[in-house]
Amino acid sequence: MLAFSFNDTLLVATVLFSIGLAGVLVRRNMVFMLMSLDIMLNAAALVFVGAGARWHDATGQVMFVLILALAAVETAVGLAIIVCLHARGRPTLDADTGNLLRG
Amino acid sequence: MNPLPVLVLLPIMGGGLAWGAGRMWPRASPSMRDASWWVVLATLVVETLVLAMATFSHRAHAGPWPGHFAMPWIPAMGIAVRLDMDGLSLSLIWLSLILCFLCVLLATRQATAHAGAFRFLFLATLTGVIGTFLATDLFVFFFFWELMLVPMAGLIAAWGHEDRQRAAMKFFMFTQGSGLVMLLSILGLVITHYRQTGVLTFDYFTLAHTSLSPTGAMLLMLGFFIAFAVKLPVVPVHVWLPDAHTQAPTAASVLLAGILLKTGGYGMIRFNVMLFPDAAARFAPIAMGLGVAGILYGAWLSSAQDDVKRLIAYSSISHMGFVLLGIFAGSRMGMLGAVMQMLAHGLGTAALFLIAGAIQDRLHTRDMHRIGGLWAAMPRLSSAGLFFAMAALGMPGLGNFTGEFLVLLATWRISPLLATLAATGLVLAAIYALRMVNRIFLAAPQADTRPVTDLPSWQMAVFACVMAFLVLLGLYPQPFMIFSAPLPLPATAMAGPGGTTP
Amino acid sequence: MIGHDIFVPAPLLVVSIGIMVMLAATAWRRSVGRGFLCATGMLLLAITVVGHHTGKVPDGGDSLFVQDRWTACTAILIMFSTLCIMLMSWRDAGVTREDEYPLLLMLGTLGALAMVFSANYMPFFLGLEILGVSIMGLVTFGHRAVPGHEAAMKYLILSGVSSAILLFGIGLAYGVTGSLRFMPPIAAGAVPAALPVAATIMILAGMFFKLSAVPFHMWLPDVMEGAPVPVAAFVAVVSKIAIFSALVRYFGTQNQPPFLDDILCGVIILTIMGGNLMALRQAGFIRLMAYSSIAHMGYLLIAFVCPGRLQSGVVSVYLAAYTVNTLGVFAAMDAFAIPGGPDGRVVAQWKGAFSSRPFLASVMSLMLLSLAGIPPGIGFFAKFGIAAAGVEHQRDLLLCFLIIGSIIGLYYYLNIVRTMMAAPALPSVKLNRQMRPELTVLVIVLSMIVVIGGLFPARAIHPFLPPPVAPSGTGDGATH
Amino acid sequence: MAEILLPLLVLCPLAASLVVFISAGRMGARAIGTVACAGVGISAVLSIILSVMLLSGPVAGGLQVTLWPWMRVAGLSADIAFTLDRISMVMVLVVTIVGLLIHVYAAGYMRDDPGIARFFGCMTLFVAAMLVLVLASDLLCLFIGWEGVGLCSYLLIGFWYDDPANTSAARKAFYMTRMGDVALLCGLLLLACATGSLRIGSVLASVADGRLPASGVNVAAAFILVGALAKSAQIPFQAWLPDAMAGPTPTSALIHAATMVTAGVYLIARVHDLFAMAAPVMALTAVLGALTLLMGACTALVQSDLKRILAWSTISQLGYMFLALGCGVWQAALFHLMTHAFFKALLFLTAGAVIMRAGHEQDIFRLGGLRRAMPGLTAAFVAGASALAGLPLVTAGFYSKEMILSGVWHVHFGLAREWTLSGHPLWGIALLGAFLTALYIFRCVFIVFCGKAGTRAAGRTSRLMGIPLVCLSVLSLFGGVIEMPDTLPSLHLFSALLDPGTPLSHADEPVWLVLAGALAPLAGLGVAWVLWGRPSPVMREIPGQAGVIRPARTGRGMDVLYDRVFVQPFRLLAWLTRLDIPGHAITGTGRLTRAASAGILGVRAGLLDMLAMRATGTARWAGHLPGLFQNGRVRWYAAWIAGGLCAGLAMAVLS
Repeated sequence: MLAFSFNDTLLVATVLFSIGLAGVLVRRNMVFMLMSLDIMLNAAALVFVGAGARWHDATGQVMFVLILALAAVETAVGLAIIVCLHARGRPTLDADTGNLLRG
Repeated sequence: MNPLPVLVLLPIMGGGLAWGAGRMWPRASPSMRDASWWVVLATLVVETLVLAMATFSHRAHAGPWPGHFAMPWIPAMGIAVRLDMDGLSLSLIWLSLILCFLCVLLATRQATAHAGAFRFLFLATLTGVIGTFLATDLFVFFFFWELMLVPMAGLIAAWGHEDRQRAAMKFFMFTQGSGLVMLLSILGLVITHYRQTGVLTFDYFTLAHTSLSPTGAMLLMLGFFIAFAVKLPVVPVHVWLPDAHTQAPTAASVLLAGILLKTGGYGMIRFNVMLFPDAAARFAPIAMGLGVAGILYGAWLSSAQDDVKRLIAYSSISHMGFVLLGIFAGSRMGMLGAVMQMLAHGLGTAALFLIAGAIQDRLHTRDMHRIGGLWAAMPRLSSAGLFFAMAALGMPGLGNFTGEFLVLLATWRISPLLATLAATGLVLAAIYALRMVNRIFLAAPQADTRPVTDLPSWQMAVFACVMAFLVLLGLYPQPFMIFSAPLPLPATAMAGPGGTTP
Repeated sequence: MIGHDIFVPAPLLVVSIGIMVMLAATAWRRSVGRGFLCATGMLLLAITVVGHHTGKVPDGGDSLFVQDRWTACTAILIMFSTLCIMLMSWRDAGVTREDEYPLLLMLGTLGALAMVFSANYMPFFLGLEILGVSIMGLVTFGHRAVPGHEAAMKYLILSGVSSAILLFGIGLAYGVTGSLRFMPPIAAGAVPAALPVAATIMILAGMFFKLSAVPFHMWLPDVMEGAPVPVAAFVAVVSKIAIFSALVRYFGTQNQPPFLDDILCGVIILTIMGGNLMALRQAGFIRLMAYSSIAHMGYLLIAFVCPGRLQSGVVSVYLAAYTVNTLGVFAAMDAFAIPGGPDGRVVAQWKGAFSSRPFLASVMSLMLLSLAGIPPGIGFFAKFGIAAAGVEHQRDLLLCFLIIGSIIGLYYYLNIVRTMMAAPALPSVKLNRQMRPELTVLVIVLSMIVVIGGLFPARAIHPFLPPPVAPSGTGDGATH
Repeated sequence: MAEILLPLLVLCPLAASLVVFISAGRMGARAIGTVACAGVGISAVLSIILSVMLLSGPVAGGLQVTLWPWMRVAGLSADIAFTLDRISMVMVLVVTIVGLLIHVYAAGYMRDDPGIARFFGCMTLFVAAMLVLVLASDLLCLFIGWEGVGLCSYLLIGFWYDDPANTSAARKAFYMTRMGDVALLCGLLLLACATGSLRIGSVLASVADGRLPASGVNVAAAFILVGALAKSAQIPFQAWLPDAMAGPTPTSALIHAATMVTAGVYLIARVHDLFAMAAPVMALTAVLGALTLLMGACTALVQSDLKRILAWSTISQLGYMFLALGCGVWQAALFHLMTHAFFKALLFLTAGAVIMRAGHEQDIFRLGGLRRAMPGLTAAFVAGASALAGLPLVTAGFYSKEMILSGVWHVHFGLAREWTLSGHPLWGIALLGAFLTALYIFRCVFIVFCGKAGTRAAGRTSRLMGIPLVCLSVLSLFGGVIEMPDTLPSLHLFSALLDPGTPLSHADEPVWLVLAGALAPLAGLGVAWVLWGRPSPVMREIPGQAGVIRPARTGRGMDVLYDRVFVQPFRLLAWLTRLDIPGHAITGTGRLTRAASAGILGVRAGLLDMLAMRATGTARWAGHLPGLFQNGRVRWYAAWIAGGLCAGLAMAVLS
């Protein structure tokens, strides 16, 4: 019947999630951080799809579409902010430089 | 019209009027009294009339004690504005009013900047104090206990002397922090009562007979004790007092020494000894030890001071040690001694602070080295100072001695060793009192002192009244003792242990 | 799963329609004033209809939204705060002529309301994201461009991570229970026991990020410092109320699952101590308010972990007190700002405020004293309630930290009052510039609420005393 | 009738004092003098009237007046009450009459002093306080008078407050008497606890019927004894009286000779029933009295300041009284107290006049040869000196000292079961004391009035100051006749007056006892004449350095003999008294407490600094705490979120 059980999808999703999290923590370039953020969101979406399959319920699919929309919004706003930062005198994409807000 | 709520609210309303008057008609000329001063005086006069009415009117009403007033405030939590008045709170309110009159009459010169605001905070403190003395609902008591600090801290912080900010901060932090510990005790008592009887109430009389386990009772009693010990002050937690008294303006230090310390004593009588009688009895040895330590430590440090106000501040720590001793001596005589000591100390120390304030106004210094002998220049001020110094060292025939003797006698019954130690405190008292007299009154006048004016005759008359009152308190204390004895908890509503009278 | 006649609480509907109208108007002709007017009108309408809803209340309990007194109370608080923030930002938003500002504010309020009314993961998550994204937009407004954008960037990444964690948790919960109902997942059938626990922890982590509990609080100070004053108020007040009401809704009024107990205690203690200790060293007023709001969230969580007779009343009073006080502080700070002169964001600028600007200084000290929990203000009764709830549950450890925290809090609040009382740096000429009228009105109203709330808390409790009924209506709720 | 007069007795001086204080600047010196003398005069007249009423009235009881209830509390009932019985009558008479004379003298002596109002205010206040002390029938009321006199003595010793030495002497006096007062207070507390009320009658009654255990009686008596010792400047507390001479001379006469210092003696006499039951305390009193007697006499022998000689002589005479009290003959003690009041007041007043006339010179070696310049004063001084020395038959001092000596001889202390201390050794010391007393007072007489002329004397003693001297001389010479020893015609008027119950006559007293008592002073006079009186005196002390004696002139026989017999022991004695062990002990403890307090304050300050330093330390550490947490880097924040999540998961899953 189903090739994969829920646990397997869960396993893949967790691995994907930790890759995304590691990406956010390790990479310094803001664009790459956005990309790894996207990976994490997709991992979460994968869990929903797996769960939906397990319960034979369409909600999983609906949530997946919702999460895709959210990921798109995140990336769009993120890139917009990066462009504004670049325009307002912070040329590098490095997340750690030029920190004004601290302490 | 029940006089009690009027007693509580009148001062703060008067204060508001004074503030308005202060802003509307700022001081016309330095000598002339400005409008807000007259408003304050009027408020105090009306307050005295209301208090007289409350003292001598015997109306039948539900409350167990002479004065009673109850109005629901937060029914959801079982909190109601319950005000009750018995002899003890009545006498302490009379003391507060007398001291306020003294402040208004004698210590008005330096409150020039924002006189209206100064007088508002002054009367707000009075409201807080009268509320504390009257409240018999634990929440309302806690409300006034915390409310009383804000105006006093404001007075010290805004009109104090050179290091006023730090002193006000220390004063506020100490008292507020210990207040929170008391809050936990109040809530613990209320919740245990709620669990036992299913009734959520903060009323003092119904809470008086919740049956508590010994350790539970001791814990709750300690919570209360810490808050009142900080206020009394008791030795280990007295650190805020010298700074607060030294840096406060004269009127504020009179209020602080005269009344705010008494709220600590009043609290201990009402909420430690009468609410948890057996826990207090078990705690008595430690408390009395602390009392004696306070007496000796206060007197000893007081004799090593060079600043006049700091000396008087430490001396009040020593006197309050007697009050602690008396309260926990467990007998009616000890309690009466403590009450008498509070009344006498209130008058004596307030007068000393007024004199120290007068000296500081004239010579702009509190350092005893730079003040030098004042007898030649200001015989009236110096003779008043000498008299009140004698009262401070416990000269028999004056108020302090009556209190101290009764306390010592009650302590002697418990343990002669403690009483002897406390009695040696009297020798130390002589040392600091006479050291002060010989440094600023009976001493060779300073070479460079500018010509200073002595006390005007009407101010000396006010001091004379206070002196007469102290002598009356010393030689004929019987009516005062009967009048201001704390009434035991009402027997009717009291299933639990009775009051403190053996 | 979704019934044909959609049950939607009225305020949500009104706000969304309002936003549509504003969007359409923007397309026609840009005008900030009209934007604000429309937003304010819409909010007032929403407040009036907060009790009603459209469609039939579904009985099966699997509806998207829920309506009871708790949602009414929090919704009113949210809309009232947004009104105040609109009033605050009326003048400088007009200057920059960007009319997206009122729009984003309304979007944020919509997101918050969605979270309050949600009884299902989906609307909750949607509300969370809408609020998040609108805050990102709002933060970049104001004349301080670079810090604004940096704050927005930080908020974006961190809220992205936390949303991912939250989603993963919801996914697990869905995987375990099979339904998106907004309640802690209970292991049904052959599911390894660790899964529901992990799901709850991850959801809680996502929520605590938004609530800025300590391990997840890092974003709040930076975002609030980067944002203009009204937006900082918005972040500190509206998002906190929304997420807290969702938290209360999520766990209902019965006790939390046992495994959470020591985690929650740990978080609370860390939040109280972290918030207070960090606030001690702050020179910036807004950063200090950020840390103080973290500490207040810690106190609020104490009441949250002590369900019982007192809890519902206490929690609503504390929320109301926190909202009014924080709004008051930010309103006073905003009123203090002189275009071109000191902008009130650094504590040192307030030196000698009592002599140069007595009215503002007294309002600010009243608010700070109330935040510190001192009688005349409503904060006193709020803290009293928290202690009462704590004592009722014998949470001695938490109570001790409550006391230590409030003593430290006393210090840094009074430090500000002390600097205001000190002698003014510049000669104390009374700067009698005319304060913006609407701000004066706002400040006076807020002070009145604080003092009246403090003196007559019964009024404050009674109407806002909805027992937070569990979504399924099974929880017993507060007795009265 | 008596109910009005008795309180009036106290009120008059009190009223005079208030009037003088309040008038402060406005009244002239003469007016102030008259008001003060009037106040004390009225009370003197009243006391005489009351005494007559008492003697003519019923013998027992005495006049009892309760003014008002002072403290009526469960467990204590004390009230302000006065009684005039035989003992207090004697004291009242002494206080008022001697007080009046001294006030009259002081009116002249202090006329040109600017602070005369304050002086007379304090003096009349003192007389009022002393009367309260003497008349009080309630021990607590007595305590009011007890502390009141202490306060007045403080104010009067430090009267000339410009000189810090005076004020420190005043403070020293008050501190020492205050220590005694605290001990007395503890005694009162003990008695009040045991008996519930402090009325003297009821206290003695309940002690008699055994309400107080034996140990309690001893402790109470010991406390009261310490109080009395401090007030009367006996052995451990004697350092303050010589310094108290810094006050004006009338003060020294009234307070530090006649009345205040004898308050201790009066108190013990009042509660002698209590002391009678505490044998060890009685023995202690006697021994301390004897020691003080001897020490006082020896120190007076080597003093060079006229007033200090008289101060030490007061201490030694008080030693006699304590010796008598210790031996149970309290009547003798009171009789000696009365006579001592007369001749000591006389000596002080004359000394004051002499000093005033000699330009305020107090060193006896610089005065010298004033016999010719002021014959009247010399006669008065010689009268007083002979009364002090107790020259037989002609002076009052002889009779009172004789009464004490016979009382001491007959006493037996039953201390422990088998160990009894008989009175004989004490009698020996007393006799030696009598000899030394005569020696030092006549040394003073010969040096000041005989010998070559020292400073020039100016002016005349005014008549106002003369009258009291004459009265006092008469009293000190003929005052003693009312109490004769048995060998002489046995006349026991005084002891009959005091205590009609117990007759004091010892029929079997050996005759040589009275002779010894008479010969000792004469011997002292002779030796004094040899050493200082005759034209080429043996002892030539260098003026200015007390007790330093020039070596004998040539090695001729008589001088070598005198040198070895008198000069060497004298020099030893001078060295011994300079040791002044108790004095050093007290200054030592003073220095010790100051050092301790300085040390403790230093530690406290150090502690506070360390605390402050640590606080700044933590503040600095907390300063860069934000760097650790809040360093503004996004990835660091994300790491914290991830870390928090993992910790939560770990705790939940593992626990």
